[in-house]
Amino acid sequence: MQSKAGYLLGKFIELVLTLFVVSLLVFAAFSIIPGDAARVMLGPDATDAQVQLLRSQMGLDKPLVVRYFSWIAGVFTFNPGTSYAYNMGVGELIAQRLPVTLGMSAIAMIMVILISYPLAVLSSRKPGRLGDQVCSVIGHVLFAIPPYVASLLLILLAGSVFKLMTVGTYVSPRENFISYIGCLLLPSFAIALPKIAMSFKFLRSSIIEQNSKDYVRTSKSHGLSDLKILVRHVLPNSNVSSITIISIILSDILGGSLIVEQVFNLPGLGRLLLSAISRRDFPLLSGIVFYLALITVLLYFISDIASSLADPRIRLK
Amino acid sequence: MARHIHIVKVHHLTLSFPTRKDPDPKPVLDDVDFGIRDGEILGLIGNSGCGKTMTSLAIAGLLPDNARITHGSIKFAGKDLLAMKPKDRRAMLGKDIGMIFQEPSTALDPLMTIGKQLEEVLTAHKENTQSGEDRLKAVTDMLELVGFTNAEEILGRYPHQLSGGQRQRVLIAGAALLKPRLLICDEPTSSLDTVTTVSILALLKELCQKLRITILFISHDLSAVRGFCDRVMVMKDGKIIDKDTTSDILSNPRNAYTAELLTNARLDTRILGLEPANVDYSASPVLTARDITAGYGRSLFERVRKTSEEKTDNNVLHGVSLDVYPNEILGLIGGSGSGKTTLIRSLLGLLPHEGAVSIKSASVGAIFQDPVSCLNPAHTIKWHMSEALRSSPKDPGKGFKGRAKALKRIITVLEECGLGAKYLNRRPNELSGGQRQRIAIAMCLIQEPALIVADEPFSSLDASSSAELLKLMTDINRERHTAFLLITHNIHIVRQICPRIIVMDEGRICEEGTTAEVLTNPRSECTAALLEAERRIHGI
Amino acid sequence: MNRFITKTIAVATVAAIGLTVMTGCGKKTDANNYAVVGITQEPGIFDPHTVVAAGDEEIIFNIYEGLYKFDAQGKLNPCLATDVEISSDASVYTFTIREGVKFHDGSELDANDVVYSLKRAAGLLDNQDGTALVAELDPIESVSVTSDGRVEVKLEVSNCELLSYFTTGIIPEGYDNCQAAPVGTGPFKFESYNPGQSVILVKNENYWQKGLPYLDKVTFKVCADMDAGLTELSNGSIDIFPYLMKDRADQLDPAKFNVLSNGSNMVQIFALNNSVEPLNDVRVRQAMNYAISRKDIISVTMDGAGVELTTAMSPAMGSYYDTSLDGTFDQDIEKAKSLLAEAGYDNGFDITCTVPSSYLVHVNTAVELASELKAIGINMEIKQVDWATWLDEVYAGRHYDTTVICLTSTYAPFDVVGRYESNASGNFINYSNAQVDELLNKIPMVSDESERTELYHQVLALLTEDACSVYIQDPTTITAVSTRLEGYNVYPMYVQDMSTVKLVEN
Amino acid sequence: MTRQSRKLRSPEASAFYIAGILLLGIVVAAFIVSLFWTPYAPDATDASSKLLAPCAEHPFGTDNFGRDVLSRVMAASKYTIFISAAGVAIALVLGTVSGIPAGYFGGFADRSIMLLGNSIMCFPGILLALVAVAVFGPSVANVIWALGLVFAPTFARVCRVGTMEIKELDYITHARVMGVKPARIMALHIFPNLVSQLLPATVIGLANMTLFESGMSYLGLGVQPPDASFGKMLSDAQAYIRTAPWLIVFPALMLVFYILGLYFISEGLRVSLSKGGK
Repeated sequence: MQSKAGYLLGKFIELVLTLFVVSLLVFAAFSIIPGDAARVMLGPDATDAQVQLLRSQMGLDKPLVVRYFSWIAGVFTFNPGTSYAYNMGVGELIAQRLPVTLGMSAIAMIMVILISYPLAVLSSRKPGRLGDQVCSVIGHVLFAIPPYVASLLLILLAGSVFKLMTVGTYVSPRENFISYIGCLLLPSFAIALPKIAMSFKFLRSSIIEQNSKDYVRTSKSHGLSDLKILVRHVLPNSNVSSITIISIILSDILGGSLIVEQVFNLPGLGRLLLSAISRRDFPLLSGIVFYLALITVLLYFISDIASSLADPRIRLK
Repeated sequence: MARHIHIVKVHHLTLSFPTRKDPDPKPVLDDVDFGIRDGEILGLIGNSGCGKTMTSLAIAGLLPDNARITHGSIKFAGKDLLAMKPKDRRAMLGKDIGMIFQEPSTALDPLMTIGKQLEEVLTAHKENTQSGEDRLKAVTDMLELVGFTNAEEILGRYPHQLSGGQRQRVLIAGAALLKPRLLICDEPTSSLDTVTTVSILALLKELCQKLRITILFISHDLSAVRGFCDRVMVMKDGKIIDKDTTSDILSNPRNAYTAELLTNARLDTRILGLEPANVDYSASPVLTARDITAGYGRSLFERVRKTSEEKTDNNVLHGVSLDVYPNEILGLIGGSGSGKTTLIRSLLGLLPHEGAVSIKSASVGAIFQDPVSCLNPAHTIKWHMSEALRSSPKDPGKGFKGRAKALKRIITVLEECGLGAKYLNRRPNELSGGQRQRIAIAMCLIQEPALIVADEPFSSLDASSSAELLKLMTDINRERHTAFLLITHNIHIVRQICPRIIVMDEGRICEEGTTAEVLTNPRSECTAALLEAERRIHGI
Repeated sequence: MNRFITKTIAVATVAAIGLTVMTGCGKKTDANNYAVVGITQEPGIFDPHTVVAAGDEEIIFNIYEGLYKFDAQGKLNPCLATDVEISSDASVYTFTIREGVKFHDGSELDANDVVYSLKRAAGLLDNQDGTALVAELDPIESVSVTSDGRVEVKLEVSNCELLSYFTTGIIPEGYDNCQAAPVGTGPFKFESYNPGQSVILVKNENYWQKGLPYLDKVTFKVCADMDAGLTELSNGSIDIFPYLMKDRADQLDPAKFNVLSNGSNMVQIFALNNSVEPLNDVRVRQAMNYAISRKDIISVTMDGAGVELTTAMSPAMGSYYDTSLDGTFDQDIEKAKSLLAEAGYDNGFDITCTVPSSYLVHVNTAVELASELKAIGINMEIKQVDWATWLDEVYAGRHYDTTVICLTSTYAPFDVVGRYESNASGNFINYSNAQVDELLNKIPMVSDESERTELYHQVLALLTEDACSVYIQDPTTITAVSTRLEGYNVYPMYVQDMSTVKLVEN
Repeated sequence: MTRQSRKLRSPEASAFYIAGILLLGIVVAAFIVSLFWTPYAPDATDASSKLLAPCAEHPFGTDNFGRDVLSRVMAASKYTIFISAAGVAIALVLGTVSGIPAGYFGGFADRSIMLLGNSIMCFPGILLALVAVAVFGPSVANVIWALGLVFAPTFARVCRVGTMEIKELDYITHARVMGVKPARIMALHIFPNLVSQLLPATVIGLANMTLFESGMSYLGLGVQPPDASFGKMLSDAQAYIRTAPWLIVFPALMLVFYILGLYFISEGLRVSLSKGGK
């Protein structure tokens, strides 16, 4: 047990270090930007005195280190500054948009698992059969379609074939939860498509790989049925190796949602990000970037913890 | 001869792997016909790919999907196995037929405790309606039977927490749990060291007698069946070519192939007459090491931890001192984990260590165990030799003349090692293991070192390549007066060519002296144990 | 501050822009007496004196009112003032304040509120540093209440053209929280702002114009871009959507939507930096004017919905606009080539066009321009920058060769031409003509309307003669209005007047 | 060599190769031809023939500027190929230069390099590249640098893990015993053996980079108009999704061909390297 605690502690230190470097990267990126944030806000006709005033209001006249720490303190109290463009707390703005992005990512992830997992199990039963090969080829093609292209094609399909016009409307979950899920389905599917392919391919090869492991042969020699071997040995082992890939897929889905929101015109973090980019709203931009990275870092951390719980070998490391 | 009941009768079995392109390929098993008598230990010997594993899988009903039995039948205790449903055959496994395999390190599910995995054997068979407590007791008893004194503790462990020998015992326990009538052992000892091998074989023999289990023992090593199997079959290219009692086969092989298998197992007969140089022990040593203490940190490049507490935890070597004299072939033997490899890595400066190493030579050569990885697959032999030359103080320099000179020396050295200029542009993957080891030696020689450290150079080579390599080493020793520090677990070799040996155990030198003295009259327990294991395996 | 830009270049979001804004959703009340207006610019500022982008004014036009107010025809009408008396040298403006007007917070409007508001806008309050929040009101020297309760505004220099700036919003005396809680006298009260999604206004029951407004609630819903807005229109989730492109408007169901179009009083300009070689040569500038086809540009960028321009003013300015200049620069490649040759650029030259990336129409215009200029050997490279950089480098810094932008203005004609004075801060094309300078100095002193009009015509003629830049079009504003509503007026400026909108009775 | 080439010719692998090369070939052919000839100038606008459906004169139709879509698709392949190749080259150089020493020396250097790499990989998807371009301005050069930087950790990982495996092999130990300098060991002894691992990573990197680049161009932060790129063409075409679907179909097809072609080739490499390998 001690070694497991040590492992968790090590992972935690790694998490803190990574977050530190991530925050440095984000902060540095927005501190070395050419141009004076205060002047950008006030516009070209502002006097120097006005700019100076705003600079001190915004704390831009303080040394970098002080600004970094006050930013970090803000980030962890969910109040990393005020958006130039919206005149609102960055934390508040992000919180408003989170339901879209997270909801979409969650639905996409559920789709990925619900579709790829059974397919992979079926496909890996008889590798090389026609069904398996068809799945694999379709998987490759789906894998190569960027999410936003998939979105466009889905819109085209939904509009022209199914005569659906759900595109571009968004209903907040508080208003009508069913409609909220409904309006996120198509975009989620667009993000999920290539990831279904990725997850299918990985799970399939992972199951096939586990099937060829010696312990499967041992279990057979113990007289276990194929189904029992699949459920009790092969799937748990392939799940352990899938935890990491699932966290990577989740992070990809999060990244993919940034673009797909744009296509489907959903008010999520991606749109906020792009609006922040086009308005050079750096407090907002750095907030979004950092929180998205934070989510990913935590995802990886959780996946590490999960694998350590699932795999007794890791504790020894 | 008394009439024996055959528990398994394999009758003219022919098996092949047809594909769409080749519907009628050369059979993998060709008219295999034998019986396993109740209560005996039957050895099945042959090189890899000869079909011995397929034979065992055919009996167990675990053949790959694409295998087709085109002819013949298998009967188990009178029942025709091939006529049974796959489900029923699977149900026989564990209950009537147990199996253990070669690689104990991967044969257990890493995510499940030993107890649960063994319990599965019981729960898999429906007719077995024991209660949970009974099952636990059965498992614990069986673990005790296979030699665990702390069986209850083992139940809660995961496979990675056990050693290779312990895992093999767990597997044997699993296979024997329902007291099957037949136990198929597919190379159960080939990945274990000699001392463990001996104990596993003893365990199998004990089970055979105590539980009246019949054993089919598969091995590529004829010497392993000595003193273990009652009868032996020799298999080649899917056919059984020789079949008799063990003593008959070993003493009187009836065909060339069996004889070859036999000699392969006996390196000692081939290396008689090698003559190493005479050693002058009054000369100053070419290598002196004093109080070497070393261990592995997180990486090879990290300093050894300084705190005294951790030293005892991590260190593999504890104050080892040794001298290698000019001209000498010093043997270094010891069981696995005794610290031999750590010692030579420290001597070669590859590992941070405490203590002093002084080498009276501009360079030290080294050759290693694995002939596959000893050469860089990306480069030609010429590149290897030039690289060695370039790194040595003897480099004739750049420029056209220097290069021409270098090439000449490379060819000379290659020829000295029994290879010629035609090898210059070959790549490592075009050479055999023995040839690669020679290239490795040539790379050392071109640097003209006074000492070559050889770390188990024979362990992956077959007998004839080993013999040739040994001859090359003694020739070099005699003609170039190069000293060798030879690490090996093979006592015959040491006996033949090393005037002096050092025996290591648990990171310390436990015995040191002339070979004859140490081997005939061991003073320490570890030497005695090594000799005993060697004797039982090889019958010397 | 930034108001100057707001008024003068303010961002012509003629059409829709992918990047700036996001969509949202508004809540619908049970009653039908509401309207949802789609907007493509994120509203951000609700303080009438510090509005930055034109998009902000679109909404606060309904919340605040000034002493005077423009109507849909561009006419300046008295609003919170009942009349004004301007001294003969145009240095003192005296306003009579309307009685019986109530602020949204219930307080009565009086002269002190007006003084406070004007001082605040002109930067004259004690806690201000003297910089005008509304730059055009900078000439105000003092504001005071006369003995008879009127408000007297004294100017530093005489200016006949200042009346149109007294449209700036009036707020209660001492009130300084307009950003978070706007309080004005307009037909609608501020209810809530949900960034990136919507602004909700509700009916001002105490509005001084009896009978107005008709609607109980107006929601300004942020749409990502035109296409998003179009979708919402079709879904019925918005009722009014301005700034449509013609091809999109054509897709709408005429049974459900009325499509209104109007000039926008904007001037899309292909601005040439007059101090950069070779653009400092009038022949080169003329050649570029002749080389392009305004018709094709309008066809490509606006799907034909725009009015060709050859001078600095939109025809929406009525009599100030000089119709005699129409057709001056009809496309004539041969003439353009010979002009270039005359100027010594037989083989053309390379220039850069710096355009703000968020304005698709401008980017598209630049693309079309680059393609057309190739015909006379000019290689134009398009450099897209974000809006802040554009303001910094192009507008303020004037480090550029050419750019494409829309110039907007109020109805004050001086707004339109004032920037061409050599030292004007808005003269980002670095145009300099002594004659123009002289005329521009003279105009504010002339109180006679027709004389002023003549002077404006002279200025416009000079600008066209010098081909100071390439004027392209006055883009048409196309607005779709649901057939369930009526009374919507399209303003040729960047506002949405919701006070006259009502449900169709049936 | 014969052994090598035989190795690359398993039937499964060759099916992947053929499919991959065919698909990639379409895009590469379009790219090569576009260097010398396109049916129309890709940037030439023609207000009189805008939004034409595919016809004899314009096989892929025209866009809202009246530009020939075929010509633009051909021109776009140039940017796609160039950006992905240049970006991968940068990532490859950065990755090897940081990954091999990290794996070889281990310890503090390794942990620092990997910490930086992991931190970069913690930004989901194209976020980091987007931000980099947002900060430094959209241009082809910035896109290449940003993508190179974002992809470098992937290559660094491959190099690091490969190096850690290889450095334990006897031939590296041998080289160290012979006294070869670390820099030379890394460059001449280790690197050539990483090629077989870097090759599929490079091909897949090209594909992924194209995904990212086209995404950025779609958002308007990649290749800038009037230059054609698949992403930008698609985002412009979205407005005409119902009226002129050909504006979406052809760029989308070319983009998918390119990415899919690369995937197939990398899959072929993976199959043949894993089968023929050890």
